[in-house]
Amino acid sequence: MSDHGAATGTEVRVTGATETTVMTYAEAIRDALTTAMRRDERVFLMGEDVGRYGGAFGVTGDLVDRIGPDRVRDTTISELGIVGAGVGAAVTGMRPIVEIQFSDFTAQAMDQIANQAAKIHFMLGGAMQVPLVIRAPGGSGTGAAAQHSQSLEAWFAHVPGLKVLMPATADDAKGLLLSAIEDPNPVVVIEHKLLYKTPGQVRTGYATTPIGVASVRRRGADLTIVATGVEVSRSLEAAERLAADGIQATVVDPRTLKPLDSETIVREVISTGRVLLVQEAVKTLGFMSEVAAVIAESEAFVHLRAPVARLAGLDIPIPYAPQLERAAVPQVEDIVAAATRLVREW
Amino acid sequence: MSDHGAATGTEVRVTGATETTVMTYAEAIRDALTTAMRRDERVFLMGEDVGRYGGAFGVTGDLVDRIGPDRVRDTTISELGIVGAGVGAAVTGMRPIVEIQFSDFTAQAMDQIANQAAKIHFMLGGAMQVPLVIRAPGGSGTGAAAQHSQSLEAWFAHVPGLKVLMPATADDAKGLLLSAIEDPNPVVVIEHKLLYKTPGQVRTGYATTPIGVASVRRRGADLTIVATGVEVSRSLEAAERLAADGIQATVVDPRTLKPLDSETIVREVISTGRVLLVQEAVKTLGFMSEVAAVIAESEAFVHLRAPVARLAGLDIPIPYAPQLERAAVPQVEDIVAAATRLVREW
Amino acid sequence: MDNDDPQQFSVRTDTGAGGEPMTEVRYDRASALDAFTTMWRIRRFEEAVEDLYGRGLMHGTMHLSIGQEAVPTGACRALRPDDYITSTHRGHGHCIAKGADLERMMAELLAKETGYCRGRGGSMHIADTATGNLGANGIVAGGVPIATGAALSSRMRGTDQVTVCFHGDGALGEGAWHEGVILAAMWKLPVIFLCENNLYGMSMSSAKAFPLEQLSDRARGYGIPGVTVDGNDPEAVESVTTDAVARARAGEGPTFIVAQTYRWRGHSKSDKNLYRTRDEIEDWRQRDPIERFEHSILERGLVGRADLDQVRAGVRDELRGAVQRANAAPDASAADLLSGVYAR
Amino acid sequence: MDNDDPQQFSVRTDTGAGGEPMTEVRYDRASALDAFTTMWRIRRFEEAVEDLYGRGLMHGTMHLSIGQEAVPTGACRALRPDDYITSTHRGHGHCIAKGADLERMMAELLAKETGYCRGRGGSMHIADTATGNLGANGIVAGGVPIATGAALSSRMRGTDQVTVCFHGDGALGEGAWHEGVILAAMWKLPVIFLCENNLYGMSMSSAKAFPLEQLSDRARGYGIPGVTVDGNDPEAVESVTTDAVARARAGEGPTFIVAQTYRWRGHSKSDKNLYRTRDEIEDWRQRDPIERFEHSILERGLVGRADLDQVRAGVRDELRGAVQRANAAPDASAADLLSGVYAR
Ligand SMILES: Cc1ncc(C[n+]2csc(CCOP(=O)(O)OP(=O)(O)O)c2C)c(N)n1
Ligand SMILES: Cc1ncc(C[n+]2csc(CCOP(=O)(O)OP(=O)(O)O)c2C)c(N)n1
Ligand SMILES: [Mg+2]
Ligand SMILES: [Mg+2]
Repeated sequence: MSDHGAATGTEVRVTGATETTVMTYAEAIRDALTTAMRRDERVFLMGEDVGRYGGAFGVTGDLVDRIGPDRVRDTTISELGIVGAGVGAAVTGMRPIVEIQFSDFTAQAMDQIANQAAKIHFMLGGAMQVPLVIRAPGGSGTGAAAQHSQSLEAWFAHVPGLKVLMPATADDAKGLLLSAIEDPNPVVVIEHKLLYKTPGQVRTGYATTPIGVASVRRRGADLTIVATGVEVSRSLEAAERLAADGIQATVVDPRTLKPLDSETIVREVISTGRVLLVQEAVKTLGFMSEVAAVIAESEAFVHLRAPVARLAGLDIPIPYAPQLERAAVPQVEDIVAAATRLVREW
Repeated sequence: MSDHGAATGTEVRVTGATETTVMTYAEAIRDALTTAMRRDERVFLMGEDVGRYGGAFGVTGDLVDRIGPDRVRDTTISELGIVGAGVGAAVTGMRPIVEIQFSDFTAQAMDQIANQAAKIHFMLGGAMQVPLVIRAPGGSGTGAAAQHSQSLEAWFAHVPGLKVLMPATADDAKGLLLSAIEDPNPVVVIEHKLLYKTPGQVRTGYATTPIGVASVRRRGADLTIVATGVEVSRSLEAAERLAADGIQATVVDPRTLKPLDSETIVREVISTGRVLLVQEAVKTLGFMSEVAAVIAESEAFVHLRAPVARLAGLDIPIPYAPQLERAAVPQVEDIVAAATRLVREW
Repeated sequence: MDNDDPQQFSVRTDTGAGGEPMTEVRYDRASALDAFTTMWRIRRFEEAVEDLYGRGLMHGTMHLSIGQEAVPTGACRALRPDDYITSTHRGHGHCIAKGADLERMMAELLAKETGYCRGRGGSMHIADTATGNLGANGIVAGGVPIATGAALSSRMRGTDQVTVCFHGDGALGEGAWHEGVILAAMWKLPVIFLCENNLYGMSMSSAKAFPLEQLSDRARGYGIPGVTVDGNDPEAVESVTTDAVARARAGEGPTFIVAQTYRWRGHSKSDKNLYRTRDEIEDWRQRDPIERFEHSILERGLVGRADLDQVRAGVRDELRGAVQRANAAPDASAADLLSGVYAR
Repeated sequence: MDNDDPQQFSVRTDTGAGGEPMTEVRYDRASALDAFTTMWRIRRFEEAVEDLYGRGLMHGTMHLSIGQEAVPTGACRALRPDDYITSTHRGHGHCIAKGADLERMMAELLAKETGYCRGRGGSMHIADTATGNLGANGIVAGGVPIATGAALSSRMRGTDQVTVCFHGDGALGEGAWHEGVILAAMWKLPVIFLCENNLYGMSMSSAKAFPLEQLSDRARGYGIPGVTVDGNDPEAVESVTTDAVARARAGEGPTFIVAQTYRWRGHSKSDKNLYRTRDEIEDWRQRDPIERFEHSILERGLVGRADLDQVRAGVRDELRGAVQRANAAPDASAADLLSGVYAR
């Protein structure tokens, strides 16, 4: 019953070495940082407690011992200042990486991110480049409540001039970060707190993941799930459960929110005729609103056998209580239920 | 050829007095401010140069002479500080209105807007309210370039806890502002620079426009245009031209981006079967992405005879050169062309 | 107190445009017992939280103020019930000192419907409108402009309420701190910026971060008085706060107070204490604000050992009851999650 | 200079931790001619812009620096070509003083493809990488942390470049200013924060906004030296900047310089000058930095009237040519609007 002939999509091939080793998402980021800093002396990292403390989530760990405090640079609690310092360093020949402890605190730095970093290249008619990377963990699930749990990637994806990456696996955490550091533009990398300890096969050496290429993580004929961040693994788990129930799902991970690989998404939607969009962020104007719009505008329109379905965080601040926090964002069982409904009802 | 039977929609009835007088959009805002401050002594305004200077766009004008410098309060250049002061005043019994000179500078205040004002009520389990109004002009067309011309309403509409209003007429500029001041929640009112000098019939006295109710500005059987801000009048003008060409358009102005009157929008889309979404903001993740998603998810899905069409600002920072600035956002002729294509091709 | 590092040394110095210290608070028996009780309630509350958290019975993250009890105790004693405070991520002490109910606090931390925030806020967002606590804040310096706004509001409403804005030394790095203080200084608002200088913003040493002789010198850039005080001495804290409150109520504007203190525990549970030495921690444990105060009031004959034992027993029972009742309360309900976002 | 308002009085005072003033720049003939030429180029450029704008031949908004010419002139003369500056919305003077090409500036303002930003940026975003101008900025204080970053970059790249961060007095209200200065002070970076104190941030009087004896007292809160200088005297500005540059290159960290000056025109075209008096404006016109300088160098016999006439004639021709050629250049092209957003 599915037009599954179109399943010729890019099972995206990563560049670089193919030897792999198992490490966690956090270790993979540290590996990328180490690799990049050893390879290019213009690269340095700054942020609150990234040095001796090892980072609020332990991502930098002992990096300061290996690279030194000059390039693994502790700052005062000044998000606007450090992003701005990153902009200034970037336009004068360095390759700064700024760590923001929680992506919620990018709110403090929004002027330097959106009004400065993002616009300088265009606004100056190309006279300058801003090769700046901003790393910030997003997402809920740690009981840190409303000011430490947001998924704000849509803010950045709404700003022309920024690239926005959202790695969902350890290998992409490394590969996308390396690509971000290489990129001559400001790149915001939204990491996920709950993934930091998740292990995965990670390519060794200087192994980049291209920006702007979605990954089809799984193929099935009945519906296409598009998911980001922590919802990718939840969707894959849901897909396994659905398969046990006779429903076959394709799972697409855009990886890069901006620039968006809409070609792959549209193709994969056409191939099943049903689409479920899953994000942790609040529903209204989250990233999947854009994906829904892109699909609704595209040639997929005539192939859709069901309305576009979004499964997203509730439009509420993230609550503290664990059971409420869990209820606020899509869990595996929610994905299973939504997918089942979509396939059974349409 | 159109299912025009459904045209029973709310030609929304405004509350309050029905006597009207002609004034500009800026004068209507000043009228609302004066009315509210005379009516409720808890109401006050603060912002940069709102006093003697009369406001960067002259909106406050001589208000300080009529109300006094205590309640028409000049501040230092400290957007974060003044929004924060607004939050503090709001939770302790005042009804502050904060003017931000250009909506671009809300970037400076994003923490107080999104992390504080928006969340306090929910986060405290209802123990406090934040009756704060933030007024900020958005939009391009004044040659002020990339840092003074953005349309950032989508950032706010993505934040649960905020209400977001975008008046497109002088009467709504007054009526929505009065409703915002009355509202016990933080409300962001995005005004439009190009509209400040546009005159219109404005209801006299304490005449509010309800939050959360879209306005159907015009009815036609062939397509439904949904537009915000300055694009409302452009769409109405385009509709006139289209009519001359035999194409009849409905024009819906949501007025309130959050909470969104999706019922009216969906109904009006169903009634014509074609929808063109017009916004000045950059396309990616602008407000119309959400409207597109809402439509694609809704029962309108089965009534759509054409894909959803978005006409939006280019995904670029606003350029300085007048011809480039014009090219960056939808003009009347662009709307005419897009609508014509939509109707002729589908 | 033999350390001559200016960041650690506890001195009282007016450095800004303000006058000489005027008030020298010396407790009588009632005040001594009251201050002791408050400090003890804070200490025992934090220890109970630490215990619950350590046993996996509490969720999220915790920022404990053990070692810093004298600051909120002294400061809040200088306030009236209708005065305001804004608090921080390390806010349990402020909350208790301003008069909050331990059971409702505990219920909040245990994510109960009976908690101050109905389980929606947790440790970092507890507020108590009844006692003028405008709320903890998960954002470093987030409360600073809010405090300025509260003070503006009191002024405009014609009350003589004062607002104390608690914040850490790390908060001095934030633009929010700057902007909040600037507006308050310009408008001479009745607000006190009270820095709990525990020497570190997470792992960043404030002595390194801010190249000042003492942190209170920061006030010089704003044209407001700055004063440094021994933050481990509730009487000293109350003295300077009393002066600042008097200035504020008299319309003379804000004061910046730096209370020198120390947090005994790590910043939060992720802290491995790599950025400070065991010796330093030990040193400051020797200056335990509670023990010192205990000795002092015993020595001065204000109270007897039995009084203190009675306080301790009372607090123990109070806390035990609070934990028990909080535990027994219903979990935060998901029923009105969506409808709770907007006020009506 | 008979005004005893501290905000207007022009004094040179080291208020912070820095040393005594060391350098007393006194121009020779070549320097005098150079400084005069720069000031005159700025003045005439601004007047040309005002004229074009007034005649509807220029788009957008304009912030003119007429009356403030001595500040960028003196400051940039203390810099090397490879030193950096960051500039502001009122940035034409900085740009010219650092060595930009008038034709390309004019072309930018006229929205031409040959402009510095290819017509995409306009007045508020002109940058000139060739002369180390990292750009005007439409955001008040937006350039402050960027300047800190440029200085950090020089340090890390092992050059001894210095960055001068121009900003207005109104910028002192912004958190960005605070955070940029804090990081620079902590890391002792080679950056100079140079405040052009023209007494107002738009309509807000800085004397009212910041209750300080003088604005340079602000430096005291950051542990860096602060100095006030007559901003209408290029030699005085060059003197203090030279000291600050020497400190910066020697690794001694940032300096805060407040140059007292005045803008003759309104803030921008929307300004009705309601917040200041005619007398005040007239007063400051009497202290015209160019006229004063002219008298001084004539009196000191460094130049003759003919020299100055020659400079004026040269600048007139240069500007006339710049405007003509800029006008003749092709309009900014929409061809690559979309492809210009990202660098490749
Ligand atoms: C804007 C912001 N940046 C960073 C953090 C993460 N953070 C939480 S507490 C803290 C240290 C605060 O130090 P200080 O103000 O001295 O307070 P203390 O923890 O010492 O009581 C940091 C960096 C935050 N919560 N908010
Ligand atoms: C963040 C921000 N807030 C407000 C403005 C609007 N604005 C532009 S210039 C200006 C006044 C700046 O005053 P000052 O720094 O003293 O510079 P001056 O104009 O006097 O040269 C204001 C308020 C802005 N551009 N950016
Ligand atoms: Mg601290
Ligand atoms: Mg100024």
